Amino acid sequence: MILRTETIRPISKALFNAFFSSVLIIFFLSFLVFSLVYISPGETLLQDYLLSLQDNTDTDINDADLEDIAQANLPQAYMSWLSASINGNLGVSISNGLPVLDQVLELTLNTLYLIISALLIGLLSSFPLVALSVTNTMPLLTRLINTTIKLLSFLPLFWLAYLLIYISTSGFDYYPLAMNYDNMNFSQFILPVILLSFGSGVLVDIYQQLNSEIKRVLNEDYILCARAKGASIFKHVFKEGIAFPLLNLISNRIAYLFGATIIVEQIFNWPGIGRLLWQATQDRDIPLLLGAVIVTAIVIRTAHFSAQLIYVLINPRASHEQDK
Amino acid sequence: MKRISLTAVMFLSLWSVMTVSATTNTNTLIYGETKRPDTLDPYTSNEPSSLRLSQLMFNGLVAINERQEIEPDLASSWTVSKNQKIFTFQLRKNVTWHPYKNRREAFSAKDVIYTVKLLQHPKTVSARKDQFANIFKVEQIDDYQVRFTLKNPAINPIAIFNFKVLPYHVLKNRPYLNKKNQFANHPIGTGPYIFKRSNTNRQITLIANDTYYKGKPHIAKIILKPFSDNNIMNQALSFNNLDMIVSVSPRHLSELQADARFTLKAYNTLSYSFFAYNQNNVNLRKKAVRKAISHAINREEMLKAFFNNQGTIISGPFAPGSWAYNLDVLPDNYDPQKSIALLKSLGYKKTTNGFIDSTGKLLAFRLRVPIEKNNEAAKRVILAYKNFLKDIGIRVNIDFMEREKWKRAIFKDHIFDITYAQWSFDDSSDISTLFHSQYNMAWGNNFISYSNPQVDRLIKQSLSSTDHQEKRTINHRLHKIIADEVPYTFLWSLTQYAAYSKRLSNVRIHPYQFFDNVHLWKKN
Amino acid sequence: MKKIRLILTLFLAAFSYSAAAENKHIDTAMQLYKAMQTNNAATYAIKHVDNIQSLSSLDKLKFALILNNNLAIYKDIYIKSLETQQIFLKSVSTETGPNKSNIAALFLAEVYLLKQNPIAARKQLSEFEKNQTADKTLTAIAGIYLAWAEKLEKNEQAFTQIITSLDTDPPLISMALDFINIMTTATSSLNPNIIRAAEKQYIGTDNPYAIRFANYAIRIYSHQGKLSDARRILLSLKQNAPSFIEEITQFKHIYFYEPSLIDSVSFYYYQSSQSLLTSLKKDKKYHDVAIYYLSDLDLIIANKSSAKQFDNAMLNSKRLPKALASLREIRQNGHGYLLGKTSRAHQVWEKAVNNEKNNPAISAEAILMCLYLKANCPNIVHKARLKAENGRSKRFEKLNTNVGRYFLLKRENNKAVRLLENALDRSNADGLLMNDPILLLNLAEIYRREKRFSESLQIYFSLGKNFPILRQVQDAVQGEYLLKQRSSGSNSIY
Amino acid sequence: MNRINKPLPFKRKHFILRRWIDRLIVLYCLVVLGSVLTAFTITQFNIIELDYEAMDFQSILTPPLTNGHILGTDYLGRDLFNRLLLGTHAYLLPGLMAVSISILFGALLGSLTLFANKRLRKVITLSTELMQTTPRLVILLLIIAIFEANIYYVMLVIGITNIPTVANLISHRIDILRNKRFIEASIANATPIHILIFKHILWYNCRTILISQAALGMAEAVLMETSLSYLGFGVQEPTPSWGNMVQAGSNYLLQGNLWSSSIPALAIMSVLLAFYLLAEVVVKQLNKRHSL
Repeated sequence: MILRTETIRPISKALFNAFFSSVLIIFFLSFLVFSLVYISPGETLLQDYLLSLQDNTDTDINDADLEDIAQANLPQAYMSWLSASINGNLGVSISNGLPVLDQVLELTLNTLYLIISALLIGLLSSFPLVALSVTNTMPLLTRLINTTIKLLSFLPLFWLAYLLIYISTSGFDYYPLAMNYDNMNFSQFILPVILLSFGSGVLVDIYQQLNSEIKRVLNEDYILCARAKGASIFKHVFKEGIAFPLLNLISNRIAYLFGATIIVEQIFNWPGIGRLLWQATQDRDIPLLLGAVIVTAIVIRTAHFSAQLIYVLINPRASHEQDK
Repeated sequence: MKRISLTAVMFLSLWSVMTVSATTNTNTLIYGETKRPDTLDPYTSNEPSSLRLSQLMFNGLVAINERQEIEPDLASSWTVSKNQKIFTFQLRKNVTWHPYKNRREAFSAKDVIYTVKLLQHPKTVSARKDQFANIFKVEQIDDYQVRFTLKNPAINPIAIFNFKVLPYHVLKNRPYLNKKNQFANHPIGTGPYIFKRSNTNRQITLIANDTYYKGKPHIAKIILKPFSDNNIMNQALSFNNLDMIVSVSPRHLSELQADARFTLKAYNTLSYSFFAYNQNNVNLRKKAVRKAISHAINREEMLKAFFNNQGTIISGPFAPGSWAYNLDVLPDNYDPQKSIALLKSLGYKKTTNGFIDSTGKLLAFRLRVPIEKNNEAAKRVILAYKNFLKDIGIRVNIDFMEREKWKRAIFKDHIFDITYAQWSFDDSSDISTLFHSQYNMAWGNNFISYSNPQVDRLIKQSLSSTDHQEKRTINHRLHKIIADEVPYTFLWSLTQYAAYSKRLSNVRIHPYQFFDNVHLWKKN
Repeated sequence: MKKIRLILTLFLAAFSYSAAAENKHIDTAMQLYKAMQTNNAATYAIKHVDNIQSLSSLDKLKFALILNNNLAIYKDIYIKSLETQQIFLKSVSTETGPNKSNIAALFLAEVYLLKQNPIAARKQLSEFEKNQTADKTLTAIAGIYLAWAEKLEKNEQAFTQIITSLDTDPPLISMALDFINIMTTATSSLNPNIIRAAEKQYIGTDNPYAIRFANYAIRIYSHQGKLSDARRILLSLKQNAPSFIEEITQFKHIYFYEPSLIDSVSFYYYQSSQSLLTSLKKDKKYHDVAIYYLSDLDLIIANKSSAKQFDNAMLNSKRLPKALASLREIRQNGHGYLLGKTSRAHQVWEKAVNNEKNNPAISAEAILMCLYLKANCPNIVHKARLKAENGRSKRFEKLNTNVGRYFLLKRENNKAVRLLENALDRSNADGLLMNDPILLLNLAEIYRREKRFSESLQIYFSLGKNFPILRQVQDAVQGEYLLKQRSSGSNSIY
Repeated sequence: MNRINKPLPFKRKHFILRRWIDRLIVLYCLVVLGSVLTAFTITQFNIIELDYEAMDFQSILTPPLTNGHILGTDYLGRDLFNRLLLGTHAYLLPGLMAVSISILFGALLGSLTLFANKRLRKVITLSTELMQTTPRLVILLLIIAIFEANIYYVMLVIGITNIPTVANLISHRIDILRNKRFIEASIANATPIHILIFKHILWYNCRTILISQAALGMAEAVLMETSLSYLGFGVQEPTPSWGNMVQAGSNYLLQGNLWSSSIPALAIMSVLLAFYLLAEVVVKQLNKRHSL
């Protein structure tokens, strides 16, 4: 009993801290972004934005209301936005008049499919490379592969995409374009996912992290001890060499991947949040853009938080370390 | 390892769920656009993509088909008074609106009258308000009869009644129409297709209207798929992800023509590209400056290098395919020496940096254009233009803007010196809104603030004329005057091509509205 | 077999040898011709080559080739012009009200006369008389046209009656009289010196009847074999100028054109090509080729009188280049058809189309015969159509064009559109004008008939740059378009 | 950490190889970055007059070494070589601006943690996390939508968003240094604070961090401009940047015209590689010194 309370308390505390800071960050971010809109040149942006919050489907807005809105100061305006958005009302898109939240949530899911698949593919294809490297069988080949995938990640992503399409259409006569809404299938994932995992540096990252961590873990004293004793070392290596770096990587990389999908979705006509962001920028659709930024941030924060959660769960010691 | 395999299994099953839920509906027409429709109703947007959509969802009282014939549409018959001013329409009785709040209301005279009222409201923002300007009054005789009285007799009076009718029961709480109206995004019409949904990327799904009065459409579903990348759109067509592209870029023409699976169809021949000069600019207000610019650019070379000569160079404000084109007016030739001489004669001095005016300021203009990622042909033209002007000593600063911002700057605020755009006309080739000083206002078509009393007079005369030959003569004269005045540098007219798969049959493409008799189209 | 090949090689060698001694003007014209600017090529060559006899044989051949092709195109334009002018003038002449045109009836009558329809022409002429135009020249011409109508109706008596009552003193009137003589009986009796003396009065001045004068003069000179005189006038002729401008009010001007001008100009091409080829015939090496092209000339205008001569001559002309040799039999039977040997001609043409191994160009030639001779060949065309619609490549272009033209002639518009569009190459790096002008002409015509006026006008506009004489067609189509268009005036920017 | 002697993973042969590779890497960085700098100087001071706007309509999209164009031409018939050289302008000054912002403010903020309490550390950590929460490209798009597409705005954003990263690294370093004798000694000696910070901490102990961060910052500037160019918000034509060159060229890639896009793409790759290698080499030096 005593043991249990001792282990659980710090964990929950650490998690609470993490959660609290996440919430804080989201709020702070929203405030920052909102004030950017507020100071933006031209009165229409804010006006359009605040108008979009009001449920004006069937009523008219009169000019007095407009003036009220234009004269609201920053904290007031922010508070009105905040109260609306906490109630799940992120306003209505200027360009197409649909509620922002619905659109953004739907598309974020689409993007997440892409990102998670890319991470998975990166992971799966990095295993043989890591094995090659760790066992040190063919150092030159390893180095060559290492350099190649690294160089790939330095090429402009969209150019690589074009090249990929060019190769796949002219070389293999194969070109699965991104999905229709009601017609999504596996083959449509192939090119964008390959591109995202190879071109945007996910593979390189996973490979390098795993490589160095596994090497480090294998050289740790206790592993050497365990090896000498003939005990199984798999669990340790997995936990420290694979799981931790991966969790670390996911929380570090996910934001970057969201950025990269803006380009990938553009090219493959993928109906995801990235295309939405681009489109909203083109249209200066501030409510949509703001909604997308906030939702993206929440998703990324959630990913961080769950990575932390898993980390703490499989490694209770971590909470103590963090506490220190 | 177990965990990894577990997650892998999870995601694979997710994929398979997605795959299973996919129903490959073969009876769907998917067409690609590069410009997303702004709004979906027939009036608030002036973009061709919105126009095309409204053709799918709405009907007018009469329709003009691609062979220039007036067809009865929502009106089954009509009578005209002797003085061509009073029109009495007998409306169809078997027409219902698309479901609204799960109910299908019947179409009646109320709707027609309300539409006119809505569009004549001063606060309504629409580029098509002109069409209603000549309507003096509209009365309801009974539920299925309306009578229109026109202000003045006109040359094709019946043609204005092709305006799309809006539903009274949906819009009754709204005295006027603008982009912010909910209706602009959830259109309810009487047409062959019902709006189903529009997602954030403006992929728009329409489903067949079972109770369409002309009969149920053959194609069950139409999807508009916007593309942000022209190359990809072309690839999508050739790999059967699309059935139709509404405008093929010149670059892909040869590819598609050589491919036996597709049909290329020309349409919208009445359009042209131009550089427009803001008359509020002190220098551009001088005709000789504009003339000098027009002589400084080599249009033949640009057309050949950028568009494979797939167009014709024009001399005035009409497309060469129009009845109003004055064949005796020739385009300004490429003559940079003449440009320089013209500028010098105005008192500009040539320095090593370029021309300076009497106060010593450099002759420089701000060219504002939208960022068109897809349209690199336009970009080429703009950059070449800048270079041509640089060669004679005029500096042009190109200001690329986001499309919405550009629209606002050009059409609303008129803050620009030069801009580049393209007009597209229907068969009436009506340029009155472009150059009449009355339309020099926010969101008016005369965004260059052009004003010339002679032109104004001729335009008025052309509009009121009921004599065909007289109308032609007047427009030929307008062409001559405007070509001489160069408020725009008229560039060329390019033919637009639609490409569609041979799986589609019975396809008819209207030169201006695009979708014509779409309920008869078939897909095998 | 070896022998034939040897002869062919020798023939080609001779061709390439004489290429060294080319006239540089003909060379330039040939380049224009290859760039599908047939009319510019012809005009250039006519302008720069003063002395036909000084040309080498090969140059003569090239010159004649250009002229032949231009003749074929002008003949086609002529047909289109008659049709469009008729529609346009009809709409103008049926107008009522104070601002109606007084002249339209006269020009419409001319169109009817050219179409050999004297009854309708007479009706229009009486209409014209009713209008009481002040213009004396036009009134006089109306009188002559009335005589023309009588002649077509074979009322010789009435004809002479009108003729004698006419005041033929102004040269233009006597020329008009001679002109209708040529049109009806193919005889010309006017002293060319009268025309020469009058030239100063009309050519190079802003005389309102300059075009009419040029029209008659070219026709009469060419008919009398005075080619250098005809050439002088042709070169000074502005082919896109209207024959008459009627200014009804300040804002209503109507332009009138003469379709017969096209015919006159093409007659000059016919005559000068004939004289070229006749002199070429003397060169033994080119004898057979010359005969081939001479026969081509007469096929284009479907000349029955010379058919017998060419039927025989073509039978014996064996020394032709391979490309022409394969067409010889088809063409020979064209003359046969004119002589009345129709069933044999059909047989030969059908065989040419049926042979799968044949070059599509050969099938195209068979259809061309049907077109030139206005023959009814449904079977042949049916097979050719199947062949044409499946053929996509450039090789099938001619076949598609000709079958399309056939359907156009037979007013089967849907089929014609499909075939002609099939033939069109939209992707050429040098634009639309790199297509065969004949194809473009017919495509524009079919679009006009399908009421796709803007597309039609656009093609005419492009083509008009190379063929200024198309202006009369363009003008008429514009008029028809304005009449038929039903739009309400919307425009959009993008 | 107390380590027992481990068997060396590499043989001596490999060590020599490694050393040579390291030298090669340094050489590579010098050559690439040197040539970029040369290109910049040549064009900046008009040592050679290059026209990046002159169009040659007769040779559009030609491969290298035709019609007197060393690297061929682009879609307007402009010389790719000239544009490649002039394209360095799009990155060098704006990139330096971004880097100097992040380095300057990051270093200052980081070194302040030497005196400040836990709260400043927390702020730095939180702002680092804030930056990790929003993708850089997303922030850029937001800025572009609100203000306008301008390369200096873009660089400003890149600079500001990198501040927390730099500050974080410095503060970590300071944590390690905090207990070192020289700090205690200099505090005891009453060394002026600015000397302590700038000389002892930042210069002696953190310069590798700063240099590597600067290199990475430059790399990011190039990368972002390229991405934005594809989205249409990068440096706008006719001003050349490598990003908009690739973008313009890639329109013709699917038609099989590889040259006009791959040349600037490879240029971008080699420069990015050089920056990353530079950062890596510097960090390696740092680690080497630390392990002693």
